[in-house]
Amino acid sequence: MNPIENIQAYVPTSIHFSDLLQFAILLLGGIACLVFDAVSTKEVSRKYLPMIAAGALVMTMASCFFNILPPPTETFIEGAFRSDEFGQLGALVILFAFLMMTTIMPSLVKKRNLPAAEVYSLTLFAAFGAVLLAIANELLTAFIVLEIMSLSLYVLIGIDRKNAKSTEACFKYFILGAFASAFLVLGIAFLFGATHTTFLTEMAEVFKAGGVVVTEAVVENGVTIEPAVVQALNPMYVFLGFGLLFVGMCFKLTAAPFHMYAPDVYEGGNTPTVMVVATSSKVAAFAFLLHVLEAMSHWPVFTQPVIFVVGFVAIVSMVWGNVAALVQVNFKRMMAYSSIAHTGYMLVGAMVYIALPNMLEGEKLEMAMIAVRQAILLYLAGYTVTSVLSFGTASYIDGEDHMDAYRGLIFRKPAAAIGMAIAMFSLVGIGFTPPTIGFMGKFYLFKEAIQYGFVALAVIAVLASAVSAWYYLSLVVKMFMREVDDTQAVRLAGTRKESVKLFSFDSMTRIILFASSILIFILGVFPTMFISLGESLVYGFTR
Amino acid sequence: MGESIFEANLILSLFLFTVGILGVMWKRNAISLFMSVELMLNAANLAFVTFAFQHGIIDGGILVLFIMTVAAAEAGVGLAIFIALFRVRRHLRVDEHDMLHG
Amino acid sequence: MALVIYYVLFGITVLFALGVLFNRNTVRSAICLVGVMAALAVNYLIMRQEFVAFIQIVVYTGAIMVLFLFVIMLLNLREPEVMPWYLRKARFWGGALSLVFFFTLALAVQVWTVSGVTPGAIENEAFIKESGTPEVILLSTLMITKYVAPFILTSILLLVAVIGAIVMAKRYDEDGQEIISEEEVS
Amino acid sequence: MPLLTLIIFLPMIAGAILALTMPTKKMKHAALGVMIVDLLLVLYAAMTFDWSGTFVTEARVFAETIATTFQHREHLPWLPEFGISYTVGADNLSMIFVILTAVLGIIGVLCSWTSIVHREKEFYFFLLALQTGIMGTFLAIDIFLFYMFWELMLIPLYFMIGNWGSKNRIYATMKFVIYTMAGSVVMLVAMIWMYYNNGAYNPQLGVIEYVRSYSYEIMLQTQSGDHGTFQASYFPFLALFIAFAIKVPLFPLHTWLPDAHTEAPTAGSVILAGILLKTGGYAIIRYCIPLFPDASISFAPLITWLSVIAIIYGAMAAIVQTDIKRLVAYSSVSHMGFVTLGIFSFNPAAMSGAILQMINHGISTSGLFLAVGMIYERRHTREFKEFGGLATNLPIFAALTMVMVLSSVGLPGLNGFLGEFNILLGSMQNYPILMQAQDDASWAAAMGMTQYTWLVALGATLGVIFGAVYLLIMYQRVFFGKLDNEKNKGLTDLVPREWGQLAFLAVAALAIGLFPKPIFDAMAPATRTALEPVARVLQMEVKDKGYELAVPGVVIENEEELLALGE
Repeated sequence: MNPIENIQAYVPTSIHFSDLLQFAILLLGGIACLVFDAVSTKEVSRKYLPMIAAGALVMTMASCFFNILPPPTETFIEGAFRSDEFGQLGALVILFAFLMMTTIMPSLVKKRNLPAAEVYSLTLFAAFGAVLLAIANELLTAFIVLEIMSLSLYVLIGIDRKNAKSTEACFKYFILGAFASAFLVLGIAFLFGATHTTFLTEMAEVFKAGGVVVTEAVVENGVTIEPAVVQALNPMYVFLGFGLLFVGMCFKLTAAPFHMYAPDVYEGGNTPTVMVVATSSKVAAFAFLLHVLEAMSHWPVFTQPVIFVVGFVAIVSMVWGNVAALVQVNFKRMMAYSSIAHTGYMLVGAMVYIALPNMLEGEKLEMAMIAVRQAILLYLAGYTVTSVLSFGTASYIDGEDHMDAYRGLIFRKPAAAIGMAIAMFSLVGIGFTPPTIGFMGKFYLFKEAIQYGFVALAVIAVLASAVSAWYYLSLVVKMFMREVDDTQAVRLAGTRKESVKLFSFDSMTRIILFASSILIFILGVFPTMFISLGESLVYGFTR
Repeated sequence: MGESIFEANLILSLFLFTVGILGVMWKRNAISLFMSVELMLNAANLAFVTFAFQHGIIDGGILVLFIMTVAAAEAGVGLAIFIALFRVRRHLRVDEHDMLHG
Repeated sequence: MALVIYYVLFGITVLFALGVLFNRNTVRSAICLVGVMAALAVNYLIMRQEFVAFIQIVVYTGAIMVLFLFVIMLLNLREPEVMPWYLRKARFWGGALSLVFFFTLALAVQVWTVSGVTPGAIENEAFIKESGTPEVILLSTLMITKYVAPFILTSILLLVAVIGAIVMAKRYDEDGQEIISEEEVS
Repeated sequence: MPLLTLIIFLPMIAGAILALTMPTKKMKHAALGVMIVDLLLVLYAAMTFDWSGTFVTEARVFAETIATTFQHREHLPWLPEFGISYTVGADNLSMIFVILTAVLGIIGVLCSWTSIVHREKEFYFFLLALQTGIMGTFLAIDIFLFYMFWELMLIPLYFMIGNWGSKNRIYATMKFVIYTMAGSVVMLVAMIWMYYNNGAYNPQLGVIEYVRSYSYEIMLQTQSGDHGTFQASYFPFLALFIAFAIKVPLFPLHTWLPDAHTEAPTAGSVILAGILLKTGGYAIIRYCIPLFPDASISFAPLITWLSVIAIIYGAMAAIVQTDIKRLVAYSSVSHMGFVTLGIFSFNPAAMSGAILQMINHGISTSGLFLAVGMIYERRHTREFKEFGGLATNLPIFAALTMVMVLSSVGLPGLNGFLGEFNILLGSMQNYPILMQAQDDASWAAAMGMTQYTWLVALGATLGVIFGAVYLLIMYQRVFFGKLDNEKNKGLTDLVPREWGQLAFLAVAALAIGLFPKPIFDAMAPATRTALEPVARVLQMEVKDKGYELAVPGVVIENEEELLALGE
């Protein structure tokens, strides 16, 4: 059968858009925001749009607790999506940051006079793109949802167009994002050239077989004729494709040495969007990277060089991120470099993930891969919760981003200072701060690395995180141990005095901040709660 | 002629891509920068079509169509961003955009 | 004959690409980009991807590039690039690295394809002739079956792009009200 | 009743509740109350504790799977997938230190009574939380839990030094935290590594059977299969040892200590010197030596030399100080050098000397820090040149400080003497064995570290003499001479709360010095369990060369023969 006949005989099997119903809520919410804005006045829409957006997010999050997506063994919508831990549990993590964003946004919209409808609908569209990217099984679909997410976030970063810094951040984010997209697309092209498909599950089959099976196995007269022609994989195309795709993803993940835009974007962008860029987009991009790696890791030739590359990027990210963060005086820039370092830690997990198929097989391999995915997701969840707490507190107490603005915060807003300190302790992670999610996430991650023999890398990682203690703790020093100095030029954080109505969006912000600081400890002491939630959602029972 | 076109087109694609990278590195005007990115996307399209042609898989054409759409969307947003940037800064010279540094 | 045409085309594409890179005038640079795109369209035609070639002309050359030129004209960006690129060390090394990147890859592609690992070439043309189905029908069939998810999602992407473009490009007064008509930026 | 859990968590939880509910003025009373309740609980635990060591023997004989030597043991699964459990228990070693901690906790509250005037609630909360961390460190017998508590100790101390310290406090606290953390994160890697490589060679099957557990009790039974290689034994030993040695602190890793001690508030210094340094020594005895006997023996020469350098260097550095608190801090380096020297002599006498030395140091150095704190509170300076002749108008203070100084110097009849004497005795006895245990081709031998061992004893003895010199000079400069500084003339003598603390420590010093037997008896089972694995290894190695060594328990019977081996 030639390819043309293949196409003519193509029978669609699984075009059930109901599979994506829970995520379509976000889409409907986004459109509802636009429609509502069109039929109401500015004040009314400013008041109710956040509620619509938050409502859509909460509904989606609630639906994530039910076993809605098909199990990981099945793909859906013609193989374009496949759900695993990152499907529902990852969506929860992603949407958590977006929910926080919608609760902080109203005050920003009011203060900077931003177009409300566009802000909230783009937020929801970005969330939609992110959750779909986390379950994408087809490279082109992944690219398109990545673009949905990215385009929304580009605009949201620069939504305050009267602010030159914000617009400049938006511009830098956009140009580097588009640049990365181009790498991604060429990478996809070469992978397509090598494997003749863009579907990751099919690609995995190709890698397992070591090449493209051109003719099917047929049974003639009781004799099985083996698949006749196996087009050997062209290693050049695979490595070129993977390399370009990896570079593109490194841009999205802000892994060094492709991180140069991150500090500028974090500094210039508005805090809620930066929070989402740092967390949700990273979760989604990591999910996609892991799915690609999973498909490709079945090819033995692939393992060694890619372990080397990913390990190199991980080490560079950890070292560079942490060292550069040491000298920062701007809170958001510091968080940018710290985010680079955190990507580095997670890439250690990704590296273990590639190495697994060469070490284990059968059921053990399955279990080990699930364990590594869970470890990375736990780390991402911890990083998300912690970043939500730190960025959320930063935007809640509303001061300049200069670190000196935080001097003596404990005397002005003790609760905010304690929350920020908890976030900083959790970000330090390993060492010093045991019962926090930051610690447990790193423990899970490095445990996997040590188990499979990457002890030296684990040592580098923990030493890098010991270095990171310096800058996180110096913020704590500023908040707790320095008196307020009247001569300083910065506008202090936490000096805003305004009454907060109960059940307004500001109080919602506080509730989420409080919940995150509690979550940091709960997940820190019982990380298995999170893991087993994922297991029951993904593997517990099938539809 | 398939064989030679195939190779030549892949090399052409890589060449266009490299030119795009160089453009992003060298150009100082935001629009030129973005045009270089478009060039890179075109290079990817060329690679797709070449592979599709070589292996007789029609899917490559579809992928190219989608990528073109994405490029169009990206261009729309990007140019809007440039206009916004121009409004606050009155120019689009990249290396003078240095408010953010640390 | 076809090969000769192809290599002429190859040369034209390369020249136009270099033109994009080295033209200091943004408008000329854009026009060179149009040239590259048109040349690529012809290239697609040679590879018997008529529909893609057509779309390439319509979407890229027709829409995107016009958008570019429109913006360039709108923002009056015809000023030349002032600083010569070769004076900047970072740019020099970046360029050198990129060239190394290109030559390595090109060499690698050459080596791998020549050394017999090339997938067996299947003449696309032959298949199309054989089946008698126009390419457009094949493409559209695939688009609403196998690639239905990207197809649907593309519409959302376009929606996002429209919202984004509007929100970034439209002007607001101090109260955040949209300014419908106003004299152009001086 | 979950006695040990109560002892561990009572201070922190009560502290948190009190900090939220109590009025600021009452916080210190409440904190004192909590500390006293904690001490009472500890004393109850100590009274119901079987000090004789029979528990150990019986457990070894009767237990089928896990030979636990721990009493008041509590066990709760925590993360069972990874073999992590909440297991606490006490043996003789930990009980001794728990009592010390509880006592010094009260002194910590008392000595901050008037010196902490701002943000009192937070201060006492952190003091109580610190108590929790330290108690947990001593009582945890799951190494993951141990790590948790080990790190938990840092946070309160970080805030205590940073908030209530003196001028250079931020630098000191950051240095302290980063230094300690850098060591302990590598320790965690080693612990995870131990978890995955924790197994014993099964001769029947011919394979190493892995036991995935963080439980110390299990690890003690199933040590990693291939000893003496870098991967199996040296890496985890070094990682653990460096983390502990930073806390002790051993010579090249000590630089955080003078800063932290000097800048900390008095309570911080007391707890830091009195207890925190002991966690390092405790952990070496508890984890490094029994779990990695091979590596311990291999690194013993290096560590011994470093200890001697620490003893002499600490003493020399103390001599040149002009700040009293800094002098006491450097004296800590010197004194703790004796501890590591004693531990790595692998000799019951030296080991019990080391444990006693830690207790002594806890008493005498805490006393000295208290004294410095009392002076500082009166004069707000710690420079020598500001003082002189204080004995004339502060007689009680001078007398009590004298006892502390003499205890620290090691005057016979006071506690200090016994510890240092035992260590010197033990280390001199032991050197022939150590040298014999060394493979001739080992790196230690190659570096000449096993030669000139008499220098070790000489150096340590010199350290004792130097110790007498700097402490007595300090005492003489501060208390004797003419009372010529005008500012010192108006100083008042100690109030009962103050001299009560010092007197208590002085009595304790005297009691240990005069009646050491109960303490040595209490320590005996601890030294035995700690040295048993080392003895086993040494015995094997000596046997290979055709000699008999002592039976388990390291009672060396045939000393002449062993001494002859060294020649």
